Amino acid sequence: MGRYEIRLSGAGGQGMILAGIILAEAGVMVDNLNISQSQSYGPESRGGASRAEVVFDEDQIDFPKVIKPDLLVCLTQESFDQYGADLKSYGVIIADSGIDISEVKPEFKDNIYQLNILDLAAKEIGNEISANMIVLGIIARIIQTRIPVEFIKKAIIEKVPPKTVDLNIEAFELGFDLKLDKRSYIYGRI
Amino acid sequence: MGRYEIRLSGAGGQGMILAGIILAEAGVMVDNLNISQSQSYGPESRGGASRAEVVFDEDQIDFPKVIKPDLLVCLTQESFDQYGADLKSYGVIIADSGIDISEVKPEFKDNIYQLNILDLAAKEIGNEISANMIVLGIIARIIQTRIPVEFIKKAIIEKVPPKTVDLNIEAFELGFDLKLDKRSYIYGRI
Amino acid sequence: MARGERIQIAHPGWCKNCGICVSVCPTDILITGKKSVEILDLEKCIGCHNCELICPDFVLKVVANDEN
Amino acid sequence: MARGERIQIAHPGWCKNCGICVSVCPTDILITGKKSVEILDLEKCIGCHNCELICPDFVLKVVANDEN
Amino acid sequence: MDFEKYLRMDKLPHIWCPGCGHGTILNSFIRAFAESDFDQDKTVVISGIGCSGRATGYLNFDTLHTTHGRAIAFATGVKMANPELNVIVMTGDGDGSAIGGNHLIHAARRNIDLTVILFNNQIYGMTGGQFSPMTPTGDLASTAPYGNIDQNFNLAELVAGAGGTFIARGATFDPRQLKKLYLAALKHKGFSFVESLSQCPVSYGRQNKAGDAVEMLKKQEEDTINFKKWQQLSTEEKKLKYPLGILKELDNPESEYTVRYQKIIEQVNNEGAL
Amino acid sequence: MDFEKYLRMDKLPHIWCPGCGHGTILNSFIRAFAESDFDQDKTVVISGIGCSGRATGYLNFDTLHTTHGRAIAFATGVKMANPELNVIVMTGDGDGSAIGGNHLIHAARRNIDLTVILFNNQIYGMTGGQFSPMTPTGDLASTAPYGNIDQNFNLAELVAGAGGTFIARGATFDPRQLKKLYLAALKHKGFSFVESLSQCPVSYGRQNKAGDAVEMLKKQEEDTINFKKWQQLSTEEKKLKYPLGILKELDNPESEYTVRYQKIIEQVNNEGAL
Amino acid sequence: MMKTKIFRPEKRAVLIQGDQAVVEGALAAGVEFFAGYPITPASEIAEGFARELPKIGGKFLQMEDEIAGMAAVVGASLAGKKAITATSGPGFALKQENLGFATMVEAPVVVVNVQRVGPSTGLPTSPSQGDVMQARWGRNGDQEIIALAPASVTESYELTIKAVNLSEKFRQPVVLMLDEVIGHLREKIYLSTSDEIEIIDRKRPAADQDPDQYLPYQLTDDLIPPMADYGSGLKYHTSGLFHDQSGFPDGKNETAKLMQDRLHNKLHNNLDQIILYQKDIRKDDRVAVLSYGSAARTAISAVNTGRKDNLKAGWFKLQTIWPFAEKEVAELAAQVETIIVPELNQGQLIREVKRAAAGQAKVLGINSYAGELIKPEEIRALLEEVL
Amino acid sequence: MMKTKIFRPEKRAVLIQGDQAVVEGALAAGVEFFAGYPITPASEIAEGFARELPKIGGKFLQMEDEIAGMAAVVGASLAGKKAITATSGPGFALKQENLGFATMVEAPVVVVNVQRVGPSTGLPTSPSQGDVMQARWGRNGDQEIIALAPASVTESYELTIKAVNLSEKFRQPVVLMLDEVIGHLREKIYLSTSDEIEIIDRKRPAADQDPDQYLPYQLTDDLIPPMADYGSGLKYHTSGLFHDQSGFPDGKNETAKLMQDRLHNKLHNNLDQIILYQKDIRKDDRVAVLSYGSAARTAISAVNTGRKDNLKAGWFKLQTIWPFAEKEVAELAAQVETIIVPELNQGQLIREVKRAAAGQAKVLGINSYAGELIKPEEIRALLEEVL
Ligand SMILES: Cc1ncc(C[n+]2csc(CCOP(=O)(O)OP(=O)(O)O)c2C)c(N)n1
Ligand SMILES: Cc1ncc(C[n+]2csc(CCOP(=O)(O)OP(=O)(O)O)c2C)c(N)n1
Ligand code: SF4
Ligand code: SF4
Ligand code: SF4
Ligand code: SF4
Ligand code: SF4
Ligand code: SF4
Ligand SMILES: [Mg+2]
Ligand SMILES: [Mg+2]
Repeated sequence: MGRYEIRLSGAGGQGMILAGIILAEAGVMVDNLNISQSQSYGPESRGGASRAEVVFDEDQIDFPKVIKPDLLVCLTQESFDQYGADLKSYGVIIADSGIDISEVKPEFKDNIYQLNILDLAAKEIGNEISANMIVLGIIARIIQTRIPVEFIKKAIIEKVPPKTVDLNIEAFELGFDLKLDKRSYIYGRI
Repeated sequence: MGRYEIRLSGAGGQGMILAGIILAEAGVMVDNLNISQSQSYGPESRGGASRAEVVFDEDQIDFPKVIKPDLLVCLTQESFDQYGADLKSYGVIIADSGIDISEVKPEFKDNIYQLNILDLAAKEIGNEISANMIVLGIIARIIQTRIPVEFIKKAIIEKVPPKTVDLNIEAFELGFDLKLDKRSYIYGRI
Repeated sequence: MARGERIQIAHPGWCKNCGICVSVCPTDILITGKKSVEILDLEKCIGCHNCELICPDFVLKVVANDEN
Repeated sequence: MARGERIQIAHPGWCKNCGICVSVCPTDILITGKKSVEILDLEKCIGCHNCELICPDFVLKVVANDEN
Repeated sequence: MDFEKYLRMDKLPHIWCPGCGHGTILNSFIRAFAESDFDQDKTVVISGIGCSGRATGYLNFDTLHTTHGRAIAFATGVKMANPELNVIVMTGDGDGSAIGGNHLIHAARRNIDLTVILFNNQIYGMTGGQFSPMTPTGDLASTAPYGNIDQNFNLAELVAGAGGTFIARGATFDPRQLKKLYLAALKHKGFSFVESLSQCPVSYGRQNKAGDAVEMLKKQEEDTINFKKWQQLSTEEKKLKYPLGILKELDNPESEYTVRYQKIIEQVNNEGAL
Repeated sequence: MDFEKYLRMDKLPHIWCPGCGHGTILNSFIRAFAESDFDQDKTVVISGIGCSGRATGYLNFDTLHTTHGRAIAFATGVKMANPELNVIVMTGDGDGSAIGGNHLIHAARRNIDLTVILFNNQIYGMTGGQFSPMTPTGDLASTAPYGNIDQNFNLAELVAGAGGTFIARGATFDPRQLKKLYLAALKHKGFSFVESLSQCPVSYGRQNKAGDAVEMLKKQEEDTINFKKWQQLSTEEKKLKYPLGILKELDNPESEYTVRYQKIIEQVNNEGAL
Repeated sequence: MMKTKIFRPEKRAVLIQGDQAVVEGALAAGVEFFAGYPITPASEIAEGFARELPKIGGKFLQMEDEIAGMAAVVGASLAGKKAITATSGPGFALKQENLGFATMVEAPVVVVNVQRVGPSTGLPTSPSQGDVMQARWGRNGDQEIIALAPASVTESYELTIKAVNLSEKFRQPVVLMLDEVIGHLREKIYLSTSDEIEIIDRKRPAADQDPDQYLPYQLTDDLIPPMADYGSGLKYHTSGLFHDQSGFPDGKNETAKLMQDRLHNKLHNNLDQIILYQKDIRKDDRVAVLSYGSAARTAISAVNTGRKDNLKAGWFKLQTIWPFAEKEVAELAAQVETIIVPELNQGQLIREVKRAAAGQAKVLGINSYAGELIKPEEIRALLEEVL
Repeated sequence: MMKTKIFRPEKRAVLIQGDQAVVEGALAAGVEFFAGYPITPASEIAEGFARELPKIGGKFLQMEDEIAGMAAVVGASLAGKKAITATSGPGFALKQENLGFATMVEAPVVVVNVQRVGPSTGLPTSPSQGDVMQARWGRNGDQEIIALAPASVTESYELTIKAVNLSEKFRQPVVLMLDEVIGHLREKIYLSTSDEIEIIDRKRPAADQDPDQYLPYQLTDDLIPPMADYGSGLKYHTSGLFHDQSGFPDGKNETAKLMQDRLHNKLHNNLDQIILYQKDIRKDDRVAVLSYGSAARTAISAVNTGRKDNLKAGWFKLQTIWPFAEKEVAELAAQVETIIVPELNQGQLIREVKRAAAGQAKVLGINSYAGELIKPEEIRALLEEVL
């Protein structure tokens, strides 16, 4: 238990902010869990990198933004380059397979996990913008001891347009089922 | 020598402010004499009492307004009632004859001098608004050791509308010739 | 403009002697006085309200004859 | 609209793929592509400038044939 | 007329100069109000800063003397907060058309039910005779010592261009018409605007050697013409005279702003009920 | 055309959204400028805040990106300080007609030689889709979730009512006309104003389900009509269409503000010489 | 009149942004009127009111500019409604003249300023606490303002209610100073039920008040004159000029003096009700981190983690930044050796802290003024340095 | 370009008001542009420029409001002219947003504020020093302003010249804070001859500056970038957003930080040139009366007459009120036991004095805030009390 920090990073339009909000909404459903969710607006209001953060804790959340993430998601090279060096020692990086992670800090070599998120979204779901739901699925598995999976599903259902619920849940499940367990510490200290 | 303070008070429209400015302009012509001239704007911009002040000194003038007048002119009852109690012990009050001065402070009884300024203006000059020039004449005589009479005349000529110069000078002379000498201390400590 | 109505200097203290009423009186019975407006000949007033309506200082009032 | 002039994707990097040029081309030779506009058949371009003038992103330029 | 009811008698005489037209405007206004059906207790009069701004101090209503140029914006808040109130704005030509010009055109655009009476003495009276957006070109002003080069607004056209639905112009030389215009403006449901030509014998008159109030009123009469007659003039002649009267009147109470807002409230609450 | 000369190439691509009409306005503007006789080095372009305000950043002139709504006031200072400069203002419908409305009408009144290009996308684009004084009644906006009850300005009428001497309206669907209008506006000696209809597929379009830029342009074409043709319509029909073209043009260079001021300078100095 | 139009039967956890929490708080406190002009990062407040107010029959007005927005809320307040406006720095500058007017006519209104980095347009989407002094001194003249600064979404909600209440209680404009981080941050908060909320309505004249005797600026014992709604038949005058008890200006210096003093004292006699703060200073703490708004989040985080390593540090969080908590800070300065003041500006409230400390404690600033939050480690570093 | 258009062959004594002295000073310093909006008690300044500027081919503009007036002078400044505007408190509030813009784009302009009593419309024809803090803090964001406060008509003249010079030298708006008394007071003053006046013109790029290399916000050693007139062919961009050396905004925090620091340091590295004061403190003086503007006239009067009765008192008069003379006041506090600060407000600059004194000396205020000058006897009484 304790403070847990998630940073979701990608390009504008990849839905990272929505994913952050959904995680936070799910957290709200957990009794006595505090949530702070924020996002960065880039220098310009349009385009560029996009970043969402979720912090949760049973205690009061003092500093509301991520200090050092427990869990970092990077969907683009740019976001990996920018944020990939900042992680708790026992933290987890989920990076899209398209990213060149060769420059990862040596101490994080074992914390990083590459998944073909964007590809799966495009091919399995047939829709690149469901990448964020796959990400949510991955995260849901990692944090399930803190935020029940159903809450996240419920939050998805509430937040996405009614017509797209099925597709989104499908993507979520896909993410959830992705095997992460080959390195068990991947769950970090959730 | 030293600091000398004049306060001119009357009703709006009696030209007290112009008189103050003329005195100050005359003072400017005296080498090494410093001048501060100010006026009060009543609570409303129009009507009511009007007050002009002139301070001169060979030294620097620190406080620019009258602290306690050496010379106080009152043309109306209202102005007398308001300002008549504030005077240096050796100061002079010039009050129009129309004013009831019975309530004057006992210690100023001997400092006050009543002259029929408004009447003279109306009757001798045929113009009530030349009262201010009569006042200037009276003052000119009092302060002539500090500001030469010609300077005041010169200032009048510069400041009044060209067409009215003669009339104004006439009024000035009339004021200048009014006898004040029956009590010699009237000149105060100019 | 009933003949039974005539002008009244209802608030003489407010008059500023501007002369506007004088200029609009069709019967020329108003004049500016020493300090304020004066009525030359009340009898001639036709109660036309001209002066009352234009006076900027609410000085004048056309009233029934018996009020005057 | 000299036949000796044809469209050029002068600044492909600036194209935002909005499709406006596509909609104003009288010869239907422009299409939105994967990331940016594409020319289907340059030969058919009549150099009418429609697309160049309306493109909000300064991407297109009608140039002399020999510049293309 | 028992005008005392509408005046704060203990505040009179007012501070305006002898012959100031602003008093005549006030005089005409209270007579118009007396003829209207409005409740004195439910009427708010709001002014800005200027000699004209002082009007509210003499009127026996709820009165609000605001900051320079902003009276209409305050009035918009009052009216929207409580549409049952009858809200009147008294503003100067400087107050209403210089610093306050934006609020004027936006209130006209919204067609909010305010009655705006603009005291146009063609000068900044209170501050001592600087030119205003209504000072005619060529006139002298303390900030135009060589003659004003600014071109003045035609306020009726400006407010019409902004969407105002009732626009009139009156003048102090004809208080009977002024009263009628105010009454019509009060009754109009929507934004109404009455430009009221006023004489300022002091801040405007002295600099421009315009004579006393009486002379200025005579000039006013010469410079103006009834709107109906004006319409029959040639284009050239039209430029030489200010038309007086109701210049525009569009009766469409449904388009009034508070009415429109009320509909939104109803719509939202009905939807909620569904 | 060698438009590169007028653009800051290193600042492109611009930050405007795909299909944003503001880019087309800029495109038309530089072509108009290229056809004019003005010196690029003696031209200053001034904008306010908004998506439209970003225009100056891409233009290779002396450019000034000011505060929200005040571009015209800054421009007035620039022009008066140095009348040899050719001064152009680029403003949004919010920037120029909401917060900046007063400066617009006063510049028009003075008839100062500015060329004002107003990017009218009928919305506050930059801040995310709040309604502007140009948003049509009934449209949705983030601050009008139940439909906008405000009535929009007819800016051409407003500026005409204020005294503007050159007034035109163009639209991004017809960049050829836009260019012509800008050129005529640039050449006009006096205050010139070109309302430029622009599409905002993001902040306006999304909320109003207006489709993409292409659809919005189609709608624009439907809603507009050439001014000459519009004049022949009945009063009722007129209300349904926005006329495009030069709507008002009064050629009187002598009445331009800096020219008038110059005369005062000469007059004062000649008097001094007497 | 109903005390509140919002009926909320049960406490409810929601995830909302600080800006939205302001809307919720205002509605809970009985606000029925908003007028303003959009600006980042405060636009969400306007949008929230545009959505919510019609539901309760309230009014949302988007005005032509911030000046008009400020004027309109004062008008609405005088017409009897609880009214609020919201803006950010550049717009706050435009509101100042009429904010001064509100002080002068004693109109209860709330002005929200969601701060971004200035000066000028600055960095519109980045957080700042750069308008702290502007809130106090942005107008001509001396008059005090009440300003509250929430440090969380929950506080945004609670302090909005407080702000409305204080404004009503003291017939006084109240400024609520968020910053971009708090405004846009989403946090889980609990919306109170209707009966949990204390709601204060302005003191109004008695129903049988004789109109001829009504003094809208009466010198009452508590220095707060009862305020009549426009249209209630009392027909009174209000002016931005100094005025006497009747509301009429007379231009006399004595009148102005009386009014200046009353305006000052009505707040300063009640500082205990106005000055809100929280603190955790232990007897043996040698350093206190004094902060407000989003910087307080960093400060408390740094202190709490520092304490785990036995740093003798405590924290003091101001919720009311104006009037400044002179007495409390002077006491603090007497108690600790060093006061650290982290601010998202070049050092604004620290000036007040230094003045109040009057040399009794060392006062050190940590400042971030280019759009980034201060990080806990920065404060930690300084804590270690001074301890 | 001529250094100055005013040619005055001999020193000349004249009787003029403080407001007129501002006009004379500005013309002497090379000002060619005024834009503003009338307001008591500053209207005479506008009127003076309306009369004088056309004579030298300069421009006088009466704008639609104060906001526009401020914008226009910044525009004129960028077009290469020395420009000035004048107002009083309520109008000063309206100018703040664009004053912040001027700071941000580093446009040299002078803003005159002839103070009257606030808040709000207040007492329009009575003197005050109530806008001292507004001058420093009226805007969003931190940026420093230079503010000078003349205490006499002569100083109004001289400090106007200084204000123009400082603004040109530092590419920085400068505020000149008169008050109603000084503005309307007529005093005899000597107008300098042309060659007595030092005139500073802004640093411009070299005539052969390569347009492609021109950086309008270059990080030069002195931190003051050379400024090109519009129309000089260098075609540069200027924005109220934080910008890099090229003038273009990039929204990066580092860029903002760099700029914030440069703006701060270009003044703070040169405080010796900016902070002007006069003093007469004798070794054995135990009390100092620290003052500025019209209050200084009272202060000096009280000290000078007090000394005749052997009071151990001295005076310290600030001509520059912002940036505040921290160092000098700290030194003063170390030297005397008590500092008395008379102000025509409820105590504004005294807050700075207290902060700078940091407990080293007792700091006492004498305050008049209802439209009257402080009288010498009031200070005298306090002097006697503390001595
Ligand atoms: C913000 C602000 N700017 C300027 C002023 C000064 N001021 C007061 S009244 C006024 C002009 C008044 O002119 P107008 O509105 O025409 O009214 P009039 O006095 O002519 O009736 C001005 C400029 C002010 N009080 N506040
Ligand atoms: C004083 C001030 N108020 C508000 C804002 C916020 N703001 C920035 S741009 C804008 C609206 C822009 O709309 P528009 O002028 O129509 O331009 P567009 O983005 O649509 O091109 C607003 C309200 C600001 N920057 N400054
Ligand atoms: S119009 Fe009125 S104020 Fe003027 S003179 Fe006649 S009664 Fe007196
Ligand atoms: S009512 Fe008519 S006739 Fe009688 S005094 Fe007045 S204007 Fe003259
Ligand atoms: S109009 Fe321009 S930006 Fe749009 S698709 Fe065509 S080339 Fe690309
Ligand atoms: S120039 Fe004309 S024909 Fe050629 S691509 Fe463009 S629109 Fe089509
Ligand atoms: S200055 Fe002019 S407008 Fe003001 S009260 Fe006097 S006459 Fe009337
Ligand atoms: S938000 Fe609208 S106006 Fe702004 S850039 Fe995008 S499309 Fe253009
Ligand atoms: Mg006027
Ligand atoms: Mg827009």
